[in-house]
Amino acid sequence: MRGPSPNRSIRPWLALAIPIGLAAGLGLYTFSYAEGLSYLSNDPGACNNCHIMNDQYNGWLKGSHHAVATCNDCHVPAGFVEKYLSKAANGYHHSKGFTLQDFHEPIMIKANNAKILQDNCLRCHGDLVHEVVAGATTAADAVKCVHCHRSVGHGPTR
Amino acid sequence: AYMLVNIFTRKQEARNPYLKLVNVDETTTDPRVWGTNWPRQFDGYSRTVDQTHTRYGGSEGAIPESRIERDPWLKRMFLGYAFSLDFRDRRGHAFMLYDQEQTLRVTERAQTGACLHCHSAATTTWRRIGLESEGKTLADAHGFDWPAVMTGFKALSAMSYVDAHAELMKTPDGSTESFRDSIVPADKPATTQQALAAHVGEAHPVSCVDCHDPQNMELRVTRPGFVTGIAKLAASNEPTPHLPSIERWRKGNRSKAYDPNVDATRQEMRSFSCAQCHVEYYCGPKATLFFPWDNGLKVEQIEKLYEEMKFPDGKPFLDFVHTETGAPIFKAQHPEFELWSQGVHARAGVSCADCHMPYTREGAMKVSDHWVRSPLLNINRSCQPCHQVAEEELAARVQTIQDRNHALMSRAGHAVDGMISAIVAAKAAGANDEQLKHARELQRRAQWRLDFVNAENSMGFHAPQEAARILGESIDYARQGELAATRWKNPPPATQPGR
Amino acid sequence: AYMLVNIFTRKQEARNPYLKLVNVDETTTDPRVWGTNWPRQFDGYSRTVDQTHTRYGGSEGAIPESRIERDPWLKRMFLGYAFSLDFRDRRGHAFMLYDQEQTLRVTERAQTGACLHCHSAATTTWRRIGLESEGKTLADAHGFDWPAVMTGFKALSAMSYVDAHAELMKTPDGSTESFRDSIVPADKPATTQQALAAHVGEAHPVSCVDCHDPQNMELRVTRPGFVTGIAKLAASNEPTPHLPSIERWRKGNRSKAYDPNVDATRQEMRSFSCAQCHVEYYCGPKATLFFPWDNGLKVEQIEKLYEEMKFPDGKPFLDFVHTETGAPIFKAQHPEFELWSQGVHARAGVSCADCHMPYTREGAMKVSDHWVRSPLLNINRSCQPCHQVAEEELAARVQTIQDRNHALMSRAGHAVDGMISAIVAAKAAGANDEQLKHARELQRRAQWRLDFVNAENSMGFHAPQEAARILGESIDYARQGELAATRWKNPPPATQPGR
Ligand code: HEC
Ligand code: HEC
Ligand code: HEC
Ligand code: HEC
Ligand code: HEC
Ligand code: HEC
Ligand code: HEC
Ligand code: HEC
Ligand code: HEC
Ligand code: HEC
Ligand code: HEC
Ligand code: HEC
Ligand code: HEC
Ligand code: HEC
Ligand SMILES: [Ca+2]
Ligand SMILES: [Ca+2]
Repeated sequence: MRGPSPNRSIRPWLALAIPIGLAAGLGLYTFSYAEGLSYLSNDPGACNNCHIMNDQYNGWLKGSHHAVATCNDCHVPAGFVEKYLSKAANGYHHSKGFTLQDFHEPIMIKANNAKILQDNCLRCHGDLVHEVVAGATTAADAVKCVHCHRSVGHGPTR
Repeated sequence: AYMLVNIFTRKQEARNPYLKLVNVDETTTDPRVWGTNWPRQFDGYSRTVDQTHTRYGGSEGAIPESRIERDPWLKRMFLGYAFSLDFRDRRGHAFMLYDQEQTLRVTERAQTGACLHCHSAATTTWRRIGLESEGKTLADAHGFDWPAVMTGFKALSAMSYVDAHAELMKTPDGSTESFRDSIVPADKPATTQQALAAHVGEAHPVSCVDCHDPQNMELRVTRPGFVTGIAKLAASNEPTPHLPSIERWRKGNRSKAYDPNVDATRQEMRSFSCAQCHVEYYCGPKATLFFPWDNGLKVEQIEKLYEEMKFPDGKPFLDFVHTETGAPIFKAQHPEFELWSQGVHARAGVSCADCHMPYTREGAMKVSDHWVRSPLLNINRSCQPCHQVAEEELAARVQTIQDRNHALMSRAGHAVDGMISAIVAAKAAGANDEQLKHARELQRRAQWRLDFVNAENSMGFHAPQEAARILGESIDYARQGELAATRWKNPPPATQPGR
Repeated sequence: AYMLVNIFTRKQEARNPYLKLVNVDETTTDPRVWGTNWPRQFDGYSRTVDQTHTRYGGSEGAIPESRIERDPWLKRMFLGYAFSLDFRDRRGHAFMLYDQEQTLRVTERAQTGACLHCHSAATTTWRRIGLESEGKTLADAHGFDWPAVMTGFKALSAMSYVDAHAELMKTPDGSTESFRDSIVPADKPATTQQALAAHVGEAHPVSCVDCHDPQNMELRVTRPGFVTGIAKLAASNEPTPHLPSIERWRKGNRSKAYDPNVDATRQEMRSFSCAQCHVEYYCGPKATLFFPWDNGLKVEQIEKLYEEMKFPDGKPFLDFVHTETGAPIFKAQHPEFELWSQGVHARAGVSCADCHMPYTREGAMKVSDHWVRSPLLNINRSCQPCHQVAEEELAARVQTIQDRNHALMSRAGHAVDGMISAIVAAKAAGANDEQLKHARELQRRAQWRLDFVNAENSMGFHAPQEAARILGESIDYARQGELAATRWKNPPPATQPGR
């Protein structure tokens, strides 16, 4: 089993520096008006504050997990520190993307977030799949859960 | 910076995924021994003797239906070759050795030891023969010992089938005497018992050791034909969007040949373990068994290789000469891997195992279903995780594809039949070899393509448009062949075997 | 501060969908009037004059490339028909009326008024003529007034193209005088200005009113050919898994004919609005325009209808007699709806609009992109909502499909060419009508199939395997035709036009 690469672990720190800078100015107000603070909440409605998340929200309502997992259960790392680091990094991306409207549409999950997602599948289902996963979950060799379970999070339309 | 540690990593480190009750190593070819450690997978494996049925696929308990009796044009195409004696529907893995032993192609015609490459757990025998040729024994092996395996493979391929089979039987299968007595669990149905009993203590059909590394159970490939063939494909210029590790290897320095056991991703290995056998091959007496992938995996790329190839004796490559027409023919065998490679599933990274060995829940555990079989028997596991569509709808989509393919294939069959009749008539009317040359060449092309789609076992599903394209070309060449034979006395001036 | 203001605006946009500034009704055929209310959709619509380019599709600004010059076999196939004079690549919707007015097929040959069914916003003219035939005027119309539209449609179809076109020009387009002067926004490029200016105050290409109910903007169909044709399909026994509302209607009491405006789902309407025009049709002088769907939508089901059909004068149905060979020929036109119906996208409920008019986000609002065009110009919106795969990979998948289709189509083209030459040679050598009957019949079948795939505009993408199957059959019939013509003196005893 391969450990996490240093590269992947450093990036959130870098990203964190930027929202801190922004927060020093008007940026803080912007962030909160846009319900940027909803990242700190576990309520899926909070994500859906942003219309750009409508598709995913609607999909989640139809997905098999809406009774058992909220957005953060799948998309945010579980540990306390990791959780807020990731929220800061993603919160920055989201506010920037939303404001500048310069992101790729449709939104496509980035590699780092896909890995967080996979870790969360395993957090809940590790026991079930431990034999088939047999260690490799992080490398290019990972058994990617979403390769088959394309629709668990967001229903068949995704 | 190391705070974002994968929680799963920690969990896994503390846990041993498998509980090993008995030891297995490179010489353990008896799947029942492995079954002690991995009863779920063994259970699936041993169900490959069961009877199943789908419209175009499935598996018989008794000797399967004859394909050449079902389609008379097929038998006619093979006149002059052992396949015209006996060619049947495939069935489950547990039958592979038995079915080869009893086919008329083996009992009525001399075959080579290379046949065993894909019908038996032959690695230990290759290793043993390889080592013995250097005056050593199995005890001297270094692990899997590729050099010894390669030497032994070549030696066994050069033997007759009968001699090679005898060597196979001589190799111990890793089971102990006492273990052997306890076998054949009474709770298995009769056919399973027979299949398992058939080779107690000796040769076996494809077994765990052929696909798994006994040390860590990782997937691996063990077949010389595949390892050599895929390295040639990697060395070619043919794009392989469905095999990213090859594209990655090509960007490197190429100092070492592409090695699937080193370079391939796990997802690719889930197809490569099947591509060890489910491929077009040559395994006749005149050259060592090989997979013809030097130019690429498409039907015309393989044809080009054969057309340009010479046997060691300097004669042009061919599989047989057609009895009725005298045409030199190339024979296609089960190109599942090649056709899959042209389909959208392959491009989307969907592997053979995804469909043919889907995960199945056994109690608190998910395991790969080792009952390798038609996915249509198992649509909910094989297709529905990816396609959230009703089972009947998925079955209907497959059937639409297969019925179209079947109809076009029969059309091509009739065209080939018409062509053969026309060449026979021309011969009877006195046409000489020179006058028949063009028609015979067209016959070779037409048959090669029709055979490619017919021999492929998914009835077109693995790459529907590609299969139809190949059949379209087959029809064109067959009817052109009929025309050439019909006009043998006055060929139109410009007639060139057009592509 | 920019960030704040921006987010505020975007939040506002998500609310109130549309504000009606001007009134539009059944007689408003000028899209610019509608554009006042729905500027985004109008903006897209008016971009259909823009130049675009893809490997096999796209839209020219100048008169597009000639298809018959590009493929000589195509021109030869059409000898005896207006299509051999002029047949070009399609381009954007704004050009449809202009392109029809100036094609040699119209300027050099007499055509019927039915041509306008698919090249103009003709409903108001049909309604007017219908009412006038009863001594009424447009003011007497009951809303859309289907009875009047049907009467007018039949009357206009029976007219010559020239007369019908003149009627079209006479019908007011719903724009006011003052409005007309203000048009053609100066910020639009020259071609757009020309296209919009071409028909100010008079006839227009397909317009908003043709697809939308002016009261509520709901999708609707307005084309008599489609409404009649789809009702016949519903009344047939052909399974339509891709059109669930038809299967539902069939389970009802059938007291009323299937009516798409009543029975169809919204998702189906997103294809039906295109199937009003992107279909195979007959629109010659001998019968009123119709869509040949009585037996189903497959190539051989349409052929069967034509084979069994008689014109009102009792003569067998045909489109033209081939000049060189004398064969009676069926002409296929743009069967996009028919081919799409055989593909997996249709089965999966993916509509024309999903790919050709994808939603595009304008601020917080999602609007349908009314710049109807090749989806390859817009892969992220057209394909990626469903296929989360890199753009280049999606483009490559399409290209693989299209290149295969193109190669097989050229092969069929050569086969048809060979057949025609053989029939010509037989004729020259003295073969009579009886002796050429079989060959001519095969020519009709071969051409019908090749034309079907060629005239279809997706280069096979809409249903790749089906298109290849059709081409395979075309090749078979073409080569059989060549054989029949070659053997005209001594036909083999059993030669029956085999299916
Ligand atoms: C301020 C508006 C807004 C809010 C609120 C919001 N998002 Fe997003 N989200 C975006 C935008 C814009 C993107 C696209 C960013 C990009 O592609 O660079 C995005 C992208 C994402 C992605 C894909 C990210 C990637 O780069 O891999 C995920 C996952 C996601 N959002 C989840 C969430 C969750 C979970 C919440 C609530 C906790 C949430 N979003 C709340 C605007 C928002
Ligand atoms: C059960 C797990 C689960 C839950 C709960 C969940 N998602 Fe997701 N989400 C996924 C998966 C799986 C993907 C696809 C990842 C991929 O394609 O690799 C995804 C992708 C996304 C993306 C990126 C778009 C894409 O398709 O790649 C966004 C944005 C997103 N989710 C937002 C949300 C929001 C907002 C919520 C809550 C309303 C939510 N998710 C709840 C599993 C989940
Ligand atoms: C917060 C915990 C949690 C997370 C995170 C989570 N799951 Fe689940 N999942 C559950 C629970 C609980 C169930 C069982 C629901 C039931 O039994 O009905 C379930 C059910 C399932 C099922 C069976 C139902 C179905 O949809 O077919 C699948 C498959 C599945 N999960 C896959 C995933 C994958 C893949 C991910 C990551 C993308 C994931 N889960 C993330 C808790 C979770
Ligand atoms: C190659 C396809 C494939 C991949 C990859 C895959 N699964 Fe599955 N999964 C399946 C299939 C098939 C089933 C249904 C098994 C059954 O019903 O017996 C399944 C079932 C499940 C279930 C539901 C079991 C139940 O019946 O309650 C969960 C949870 C699950 N998978 C989680 C995961 C997670 C987590 C991963 C990533 C490590 C993963 N899967 C990767 C194919 C896959
Ligand atoms: C996307 C799913 C899928 C993938 C991937 C796939 N297959 Fe298949 N395969 C099928 C289907 C469906 C059939 C038709 C089964 C039938 O007719 O009963 C089939 C048929 C077969 C058959 C004949 C089975 C029988 O019952 O007679 C063989 C052998 C086979 N495939 C081998 C392979 C190999 C080897 C690969 C990889 C190179 C592969 N398949 C990849 C779905 C798949
Ligand atoms: C490269 C691998 C490979 C080699 C070499 C090979 N086979 Fe097979 N054989 C297969 C596969 C895969 C199948 C199942 C698919 C099928 O039946 O088309 C099969 C099926 C068969 C069957 C059952 C179906 C039938 O054809 O009647 C027989 C018998 C058989 N092989 C005999 C032989 C003989 C004899 C030789 C040597 C001349 C041989 N095989 C060489 C892979 C191979
Ligand atoms: C060592 C050679 C070998 C390997 C490796 C191999 N096969 Fe086979 N396979 C065969 C042969 C031989 C047969 C035919 C057996 C017979 O007809 O007696 C067969 C039969 C089959 C069948 C038909 C089963 C039925 O029920 O009709 C399927 C499906 C299949 N193989 C798929 C696969 C897949 C998927 C893999 C990889 C996971 C694989 N095979 C690996 C040689 C092999
Ligand atoms: C024809 C090839 C083949 C043969 C023979 C084979 N396996 Fe497997 N096996 C596979 C594949 C493919 C996988 C999936 C591996 C992966 O996803 O990395 C697998 C997975 C496994 C796993 C990992 C857990 C799981 O279920 O995914 C175990 C354990 C296993 N096999 C045991 C066995 C045993 C025991 C035998 C003999 C009875 C056997 N295998 C025979 C191909 C084979
Ligand atoms: C691991 C995921 C996966 C599995 C398992 C899978 N598919 Fe697919 N399938 C795909 C993808 C991806 C595509 C390509 C289109 C797309 O991107 O959705 C596809 C395409 C198709 C198509 C249209 C392409 C064509 O060749 O006509 C059919 C039909 C289809 N699948 C049927 C099946 C059936 C039947 C099975 C089971 C035997 C199956 N699939 C198993 C992922 C999968
Ligand atoms: C799944 C996506 C998809 C669907 C659904 C679809 N198309 Fe297409 N269509 C395409 C693609 C891709 C092309 C090829 C464009 C090219 O070559 O540039 C195409 C080409 C065309 C063209 C020629 C465009 C050009 O640029 O020359 C027309 C006309 C067309 N389609 C009409 C239709 C109609 C009518 C329907 C419904 C009956 C339909 N399409 C359904 C994807 C689609
Ligand atoms: C009233 C008839 C009519 C209707 C309704 C119609 N079309 Fe067309 N379409 C045409 C004609 C005529 C052309 C060719 C215009 C030309 O070449 O001058 C065309 C051209 C096209 C093209 C080629 C554009 C290009 O850039 O090359 C596409 C794509 C297309 N249509 C798709 C559609 C779709 C999708 C719909 C439904 C949303 C639709 N059409 C509805 C008649 C129609
Ligand atoms: C049932 C609808 C329909 C009818 C009736 C129809 N067209 Fe079209 N026409 C189309 C569509 C859709 C296209 C765009 C697709 C294409 O070019 O294949 C088109 C394209 C054209 C084009 C541009 C491309 C080319 O063929 O050169 C011309 C010119 C044209 N039509 C003339 C005519 C004439 C003349 C008639 C009457 C004899 C006619 N059309 C009747 C639907 C129709
Ligand atoms: C060839 C058919 C066609 C023509 C012409 C057409 N539309 Fe549409 N329009 C559609 C389709 C399809 C939709 C999607 C409707 C749905 O999803 O229910 C649509 C949707 C709309 C909507 C709803 C919002 C949206 O964007 O989805 C508006 C408003 C609209 N069109 C306005 C117009 C205007 C204004 C014109 C003339 C400039 C026009 N349309 C011309 C086919 C057409
Ligand atoms: C609304 C959803 C949707 C849209 C939009 C869509 N597809 Fe698909 N596509 C599917 C589905 C569903 C399948 C069938 C396989 C499956 O179930 O995944 C499929 C299958 C395919 C296949 C394999 C089938 C075949 O015919 O070979 C290709 C290739 C493909 N799509 C390409 C495209 C491209 C390119 C576009 C855009 C022009 C597109 N799709 C737009 C949903 C869609
Ligand atoms: Ca061969
Ligand atoms: Ca026609």
